[in-house]
Amino acid sequence: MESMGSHREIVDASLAIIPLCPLVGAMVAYIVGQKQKDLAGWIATAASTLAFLFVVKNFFALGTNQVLLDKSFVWLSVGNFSIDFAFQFDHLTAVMCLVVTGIGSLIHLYSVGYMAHDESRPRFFAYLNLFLFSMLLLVLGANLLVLFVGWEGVGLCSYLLIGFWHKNIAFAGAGRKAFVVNRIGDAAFLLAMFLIIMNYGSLDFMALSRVMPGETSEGLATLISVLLFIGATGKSAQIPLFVWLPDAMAGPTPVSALIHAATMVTAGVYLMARLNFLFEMAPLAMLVVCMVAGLTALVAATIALVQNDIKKVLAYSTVSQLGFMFLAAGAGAYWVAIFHLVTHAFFKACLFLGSGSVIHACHHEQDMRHMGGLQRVMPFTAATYWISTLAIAGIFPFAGYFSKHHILSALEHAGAHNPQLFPWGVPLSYIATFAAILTAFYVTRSAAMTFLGSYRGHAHPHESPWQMVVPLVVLAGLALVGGVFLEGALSLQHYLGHAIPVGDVHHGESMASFSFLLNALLHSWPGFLGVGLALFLYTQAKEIPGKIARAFGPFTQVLANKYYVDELYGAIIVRPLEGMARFLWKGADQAVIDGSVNGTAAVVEISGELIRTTSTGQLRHYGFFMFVGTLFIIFFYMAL
Amino acid sequence: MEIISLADLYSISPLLFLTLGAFGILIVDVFSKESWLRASYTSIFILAALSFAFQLADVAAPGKTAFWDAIYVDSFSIYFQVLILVGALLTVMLSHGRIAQEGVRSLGEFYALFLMSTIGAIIFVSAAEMVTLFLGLEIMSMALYCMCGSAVHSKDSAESALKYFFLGSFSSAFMLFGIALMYGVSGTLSLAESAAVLSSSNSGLVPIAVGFVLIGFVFKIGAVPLHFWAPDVYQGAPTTVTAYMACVVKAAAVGAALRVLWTSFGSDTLFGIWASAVWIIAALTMVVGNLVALRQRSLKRMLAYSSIAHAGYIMVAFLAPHQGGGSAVLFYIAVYTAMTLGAFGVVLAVASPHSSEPDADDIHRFQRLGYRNPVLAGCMTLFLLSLAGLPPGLAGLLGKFYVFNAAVQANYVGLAIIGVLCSAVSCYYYLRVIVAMYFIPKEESDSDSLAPLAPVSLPFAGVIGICAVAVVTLGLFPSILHDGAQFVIENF
Amino acid sequence: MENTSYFLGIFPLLTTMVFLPLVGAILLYLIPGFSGQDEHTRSRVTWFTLGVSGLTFIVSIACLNRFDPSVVTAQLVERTPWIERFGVQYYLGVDGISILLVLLTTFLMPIIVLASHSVKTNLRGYLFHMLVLECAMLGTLLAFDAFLFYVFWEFMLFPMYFIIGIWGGKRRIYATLKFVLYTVVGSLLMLVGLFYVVWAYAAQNGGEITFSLYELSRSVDLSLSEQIWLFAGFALAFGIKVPLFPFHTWLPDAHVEAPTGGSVVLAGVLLKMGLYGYIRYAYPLFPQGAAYFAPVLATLAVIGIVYGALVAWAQEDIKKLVAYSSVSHLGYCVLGFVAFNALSTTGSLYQMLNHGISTGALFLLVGVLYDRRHTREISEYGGLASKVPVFAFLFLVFTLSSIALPLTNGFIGEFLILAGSFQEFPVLTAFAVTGVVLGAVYMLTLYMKTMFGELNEEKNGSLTDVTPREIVTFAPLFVLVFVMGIYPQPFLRLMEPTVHQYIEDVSRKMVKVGSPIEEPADGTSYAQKSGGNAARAQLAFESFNVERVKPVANSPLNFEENL
Amino acid sequence: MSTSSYLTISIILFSIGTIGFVVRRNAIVVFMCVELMLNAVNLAFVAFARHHGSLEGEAAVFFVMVVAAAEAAVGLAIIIAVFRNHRSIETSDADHLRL
Amino acid sequence: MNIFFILLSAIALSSALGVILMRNPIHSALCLIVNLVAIAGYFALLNAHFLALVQIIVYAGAIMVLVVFVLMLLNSKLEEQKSAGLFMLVVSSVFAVMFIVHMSKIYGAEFSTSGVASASLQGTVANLGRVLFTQYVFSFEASAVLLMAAIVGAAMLAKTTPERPRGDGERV
Repeated sequence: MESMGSHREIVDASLAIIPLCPLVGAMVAYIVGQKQKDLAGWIATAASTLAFLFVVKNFFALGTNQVLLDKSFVWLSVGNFSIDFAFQFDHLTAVMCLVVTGIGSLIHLYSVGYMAHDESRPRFFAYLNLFLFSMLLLVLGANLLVLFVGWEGVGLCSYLLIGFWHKNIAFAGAGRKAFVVNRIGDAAFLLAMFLIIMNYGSLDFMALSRVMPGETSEGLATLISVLLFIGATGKSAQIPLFVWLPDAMAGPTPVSALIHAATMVTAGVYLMARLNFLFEMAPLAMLVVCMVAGLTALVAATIALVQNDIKKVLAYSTVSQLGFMFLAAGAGAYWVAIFHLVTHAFFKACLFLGSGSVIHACHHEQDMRHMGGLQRVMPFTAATYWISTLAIAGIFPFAGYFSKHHILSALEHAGAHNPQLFPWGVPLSYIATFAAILTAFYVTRSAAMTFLGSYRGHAHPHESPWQMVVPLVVLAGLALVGGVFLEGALSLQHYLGHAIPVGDVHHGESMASFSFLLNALLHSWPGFLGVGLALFLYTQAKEIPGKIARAFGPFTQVLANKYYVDELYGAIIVRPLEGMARFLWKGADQAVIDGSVNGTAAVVEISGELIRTTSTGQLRHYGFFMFVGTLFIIFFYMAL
Repeated sequence: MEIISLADLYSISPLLFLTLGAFGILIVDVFSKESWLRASYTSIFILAALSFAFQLADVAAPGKTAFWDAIYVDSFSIYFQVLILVGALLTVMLSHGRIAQEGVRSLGEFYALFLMSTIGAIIFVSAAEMVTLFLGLEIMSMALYCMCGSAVHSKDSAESALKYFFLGSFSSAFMLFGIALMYGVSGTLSLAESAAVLSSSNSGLVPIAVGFVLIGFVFKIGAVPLHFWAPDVYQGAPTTVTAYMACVVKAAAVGAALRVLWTSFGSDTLFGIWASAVWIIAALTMVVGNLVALRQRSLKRMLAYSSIAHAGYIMVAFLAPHQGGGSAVLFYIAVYTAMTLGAFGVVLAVASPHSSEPDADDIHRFQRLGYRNPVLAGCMTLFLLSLAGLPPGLAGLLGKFYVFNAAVQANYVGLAIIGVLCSAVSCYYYLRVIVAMYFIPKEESDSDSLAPLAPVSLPFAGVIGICAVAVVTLGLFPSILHDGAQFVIENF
Repeated sequence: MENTSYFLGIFPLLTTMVFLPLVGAILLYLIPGFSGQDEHTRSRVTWFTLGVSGLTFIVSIACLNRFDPSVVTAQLVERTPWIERFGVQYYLGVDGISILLVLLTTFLMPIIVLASHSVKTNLRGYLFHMLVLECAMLGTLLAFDAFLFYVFWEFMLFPMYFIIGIWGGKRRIYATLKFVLYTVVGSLLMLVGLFYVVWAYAAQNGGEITFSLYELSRSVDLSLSEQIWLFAGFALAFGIKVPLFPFHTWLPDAHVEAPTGGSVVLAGVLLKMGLYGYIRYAYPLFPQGAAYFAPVLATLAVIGIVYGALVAWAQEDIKKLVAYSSVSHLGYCVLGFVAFNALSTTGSLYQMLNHGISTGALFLLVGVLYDRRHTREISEYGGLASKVPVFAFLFLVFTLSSIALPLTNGFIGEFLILAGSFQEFPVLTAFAVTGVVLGAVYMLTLYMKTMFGELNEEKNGSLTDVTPREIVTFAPLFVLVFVMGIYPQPFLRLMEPTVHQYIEDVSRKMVKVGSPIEEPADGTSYAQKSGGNAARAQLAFESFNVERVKPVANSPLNFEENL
Repeated sequence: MSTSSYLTISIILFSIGTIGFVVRRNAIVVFMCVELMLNAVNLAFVAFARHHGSLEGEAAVFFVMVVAAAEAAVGLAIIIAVFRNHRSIETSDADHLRL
Repeated sequence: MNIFFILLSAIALSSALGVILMRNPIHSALCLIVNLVAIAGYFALLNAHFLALVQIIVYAGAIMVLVVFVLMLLNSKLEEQKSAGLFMLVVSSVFAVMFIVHMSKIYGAEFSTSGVASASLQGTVANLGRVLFTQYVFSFEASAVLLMAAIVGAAMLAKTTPERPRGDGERV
């Protein structure tokens, strides 16, 4: 295997400016926002755009076989252990940064429109910029610890933004849930870091990529990888830690688009891509990743089938799509995972923003049963939503097709790459295909229920302002052509090949050839199937879904209730812990521990009182005690 | 043959002055009824005695005796003479104006007895042979019995006199029995001479003799199991007398006990005999004194148990004759005198002037003292913390430092641990007084405790001040006293 | 004494620092104004105290200025005999272990004074005790003579006793007595242990007696069983103060009942003294005993972390919650220290500072709420974020610092501790890491319940946001949270050489020739090692990181040379 | 007669006095018990004095008598004072000070 | 000699028992007088002639008269036997018996002879006087203070002060 970094040229660059832009933007936006609320959004947008520009600058500055490095300052140095607050910018980072800042800027712009009437919008934009800052730390960090700073930072911003409308305690609770569940993953992440520190004494990516492959036993690598993956399941909403993401829809929709679709939740995928050399050494861990990811993709897709809240559908869709990414990563095709990450960012952001546009239009109505026929009043939104739907459905030539196709083929060939995966690759690809059909189905279902038919709500929908439409259009455009561009023009595989192992780069077929087109259309069959079925059921045979639902009554209930996972966790983890906390307080702490402290005091006091009763005030008694005591002491301590 | 030499007389000059004062005041009493006159008259004689006691340091020498080997004229006896006289002086200052309020009517007799008791105490610590020692003890006690009952119309005072008298006589008989056995074994009553005989004797009487003599001291020191008199008597007696008992009498008893135990019974074999007994007595004393004090409401009774407990600490140091125990005792008893006298002084100031009231010195009388009289309360806090051994009561802490340090060095670690645990327990009841003085808000306090305090007279304030200064000074610069104590012990 | 001239020859900076507050406390009573109740007197008294504590802070900065981090022993030493016969000295000094704690103390005190305006009764007395407390705390930190340390250690009780007792809540008397008695029980046992050490030293050194820490730890030679017993005594005394599970129950009571300033100083500095005692006394004096008990302490620390967090979660009183969170946080500190390698020990020291800042700030915040509403019940609040946004913001920041979010100070400490201790106690540390999750649970639950949700107009409608004065109070803490989180290096650099040398010295003594504890001295994989033994710290230190650090041959503790 | 005979009598008398002190409640009887104990000791002193052929013991007895006389004066005065305040010379009635 | 001793012992012991067993204090006092006289007899047997005389004069003559006087004065009733303190009696008796047995064993072993009684050292007035005024001169003088203290104290305690007169019935 190619050892990364060893023959890469390290170039000093000032990368710190990239995350600093949104950080400063956050402060300025908040402070200025106190006086000029409207200005806050524009400042934040400008800051993120500026960051985007810096990223673009570095993107072009980055030559092949180069990595840009910015050792800002020594962060922590104890003994021989030293960590710099350092940033690195390689091809992987470049892609991630472009996505983060690019889509981030678009969503900022969108938010200007979306949040135009919110009282606390300076706070919102400050948080949003802060999120960008953290996310940039995450992707730019040159070592695990800086990455971890971003990792936790995005968690915090996610928490703050989910609970943005904190007057609703349920929203605040959703934020807390997100943070806590993320923290569970983070704890595993920490342990993984400790193992790395213990064994290698460094957290630096480049150093690790040099040191690790030679010196690591498979067991250790597996342990670290699994721990890191647990961290990733938290952040990227995989089973078993995916429960927070649907609840996270409590936040404003741009937040869902940016954080819970395009960027933050993909951090886990990025982590795996970044530490590919580690995961490569742990085939067993890869198997675990694949299994979990496949299961997640399937489970989330099934849940999404029956959701009526438009954002919930998209949320479960995100979980499912993240599963796809991890499938790719687990199969060893990191670049495919990144590819899907990017395309997913395009179309899922677009979907979310579209749903936001709809919600905005329907006065914060999120239930699709109260929508319908909206494409007449909101043509732009509808069009972009449909494009993204087709993209996520994986229909050629939309962006989703390419990445999904690569995922499936990577799975099929996974066995060759990783012997542990040998018997599993193909079944996994079947599962993924099935999940893809479901994906196409439920997304189309949501689009159909929202935009087709007749309006079933009571509001007066209208098209959104231009600030919201422009990002929609841009993203839809990316969803439309992004795949072709990345596959062809940029050749993401080749590009990422400068930073991570990508396997054999195929330059063979031209995309323009007829066979390719035919092949591509054929391979789009799951998309067509799902889209077609959904269109049929939700436009032509509207009574059938109800019948199916009734026919599979209990199963539908299970799906509608998300497999009762929340309830399960509540019953086996949260409530027992709460009960234990109360027990420890009342039972252990107050009764036993404090009881024994006070009990000791009481024993002392009571024995004092007992001894005190000898002071009867009676002369005879005193004489008696004196006499007996004297003889006792003389006999037992002196004479005998 | 000259029966009494001038040198002999010089060596008891403090006693002569005190005797002169004791008889003189009875005459003064006939002619004047002024309270202050008698108090200051007494003070003058004590001061004179004190100055001569200091003078005696010039003639003192290790093992030097006077009056046919009846009394020692050594630095040890001078140290205790000074201590006793200073304690007596402070008590007299404390008594001025207060003693009459406490129901003592015959002031002339009272001060005469006071001086005679002091005489007894000095004889007690200076005695070089057992009969003198016993006489000293009896003079001190006899006068003290009467002083306890001097509030003739107070039931408590009479009761305390009764108990003190009977239990005191009872224990004197025990001690006398021990002296008789000592005499029986050694054929001599001299402390120094008997030491040699006793240590070489293998008589079965020796442990019993040692035991009974020890018991006599244990009673006066107020240690378990002969402590029962202390709380009752301390509580019932007029507070001035209580202060005197707690400080001067205890100091004298400790001095005499140390002298006898380390002189007559100082050999290794004899030490082996009494060490285990003193061990158990000290342990029991610390435990009982501290535990029983926990729930006392009467301050005087509480301080009585506290003084029992401190007797226990002091006895711990008895066990370390060669490890600095002697200087520890000397330092501790001086510090103890200062802080206990101070504490009793404050009790005297705060307790109801009508001592016949059942709760005259109840702890609730101290409520909000910190706001009613901050200075007094501050001093009390200092004394209490010092008794508890908590900084800023550094003197008490250093006392414990010396004592337990000596104990640990002498390998009595177990006893030291018992001691410190008890000392920790003791914090509770000392701090409880601080709770009353500071922590009770106005609305929760008993209304009658907010009654204004009687004005504090100048000598009275002086006593409190001197004690406070002593506690602070000895805490910061313990060497002032401890070097002296070390010198005394080296010239023992 | 030759050092006496030294003492007189140079301006005694440390003495000035220690006793300046005490002098100020006495002078405080000379400020005119009857009973200190009228507004005018109150402000004069406050300003005066602020001046004194500020001056003390400046003096401590001056000490920092003269402090040389590369010197690993006591600096700015002032020594003069106190109880000459027993070798007790007035011996002050500062080294890399204590310098930051000293600064923390002097730094927090002006803040506490600023926050004292909520004290309604007898402000003068309150400030008096605060200054006395500062003197005691600084003395404890600076004492290099064991008995002097003990005296200051006990001296801390007195003002705290009054602060809780007079200005505390309903059950203050119970709480304050419990606090004092509990501490005293432990510390008196320690005193006996100290005597034992001193006499053992004297017996081995021809009767020469000393209480000087350096001399004792350098040349006293105790058997393993002696060390075990003595360490147990010391560990109990310090463990109570920390407080280590299960000796922690005084803490919630004391915290809940204490006035705001009392809680701040309790959490901020006093609790640190327990661990400081471990570092300064228990470990150097009884290294083998320490090694013997290290697994026990680590287990207790981890139990404390998890247990404290869980119990905090169940609390209904804000202050009690924060108090239990202290139990949890101090558990980290102890764990870090007993793991005893450079990483974890540095982290432990650092975390002590962090805890002082973040928990101190949290107590101040609770105090702000309490001043306005006179209740600390969580259920009484809710939705405050919309009513008092600045407050909510500050609360958030310190909450995040408390749950160790990266870029706040808490993260640095926790990370170093856990990363270091993982190498010694991997399994225990894995349990400790659950505290990271639970910490988020209880703190965010608290935050959610108080700050988020519908505002109860009836109860909290009239709440006012933080005043400028309060903002001034919080500002330094706020800044430090981020400075110490983003750029910890200046702080770490101050302590690192000393800690380095310290660990090397102590861990060398943990393994001794002929000691019954033996372990092959090649530890390549820490994870394989289980249980505790004397060799571990040595191994951990030596083989920390890939390249080994060779023990400096024959290096005595060159303390005196540096004086 | 051998010295031990006297001493045995002495110790028996001493013990009787002690028991009397413990069981009797009339203050004057208690006082008499103390006198009995002192006398027992006196007897021992004199016996020892003869045994050793020294007069110190007899001198001691002389002083013990002085003490006994003083005790009689003081003790009876105290009993009178108690009677004046308590209207009783039962020692068990003087138990106001306790616990 | 033996006869006298046995006789005296019988008297002494029985009268001593009488002191503690007689319920009437007057009877106890009379028993004590008998006992004191018996002890004087012992003194005589032990060649302490001076002490024997003083014993009778001071003790039996002065002290006991005072005691009986006070007894009559206070008109003390018979002692009630309602709480006999049986437990204390038994325990202290057991201890006392143990004590006596233990002591008499030692005495028997160590003091079986009658000592070195020499004629010159008989407790005559002259001999004793010499000791008292040389070796014990300090104690002799000190006993003056003791007696003075007793007198002053007794006077103070027994007299009723005019400042706060009580009812006549209480005046003694």
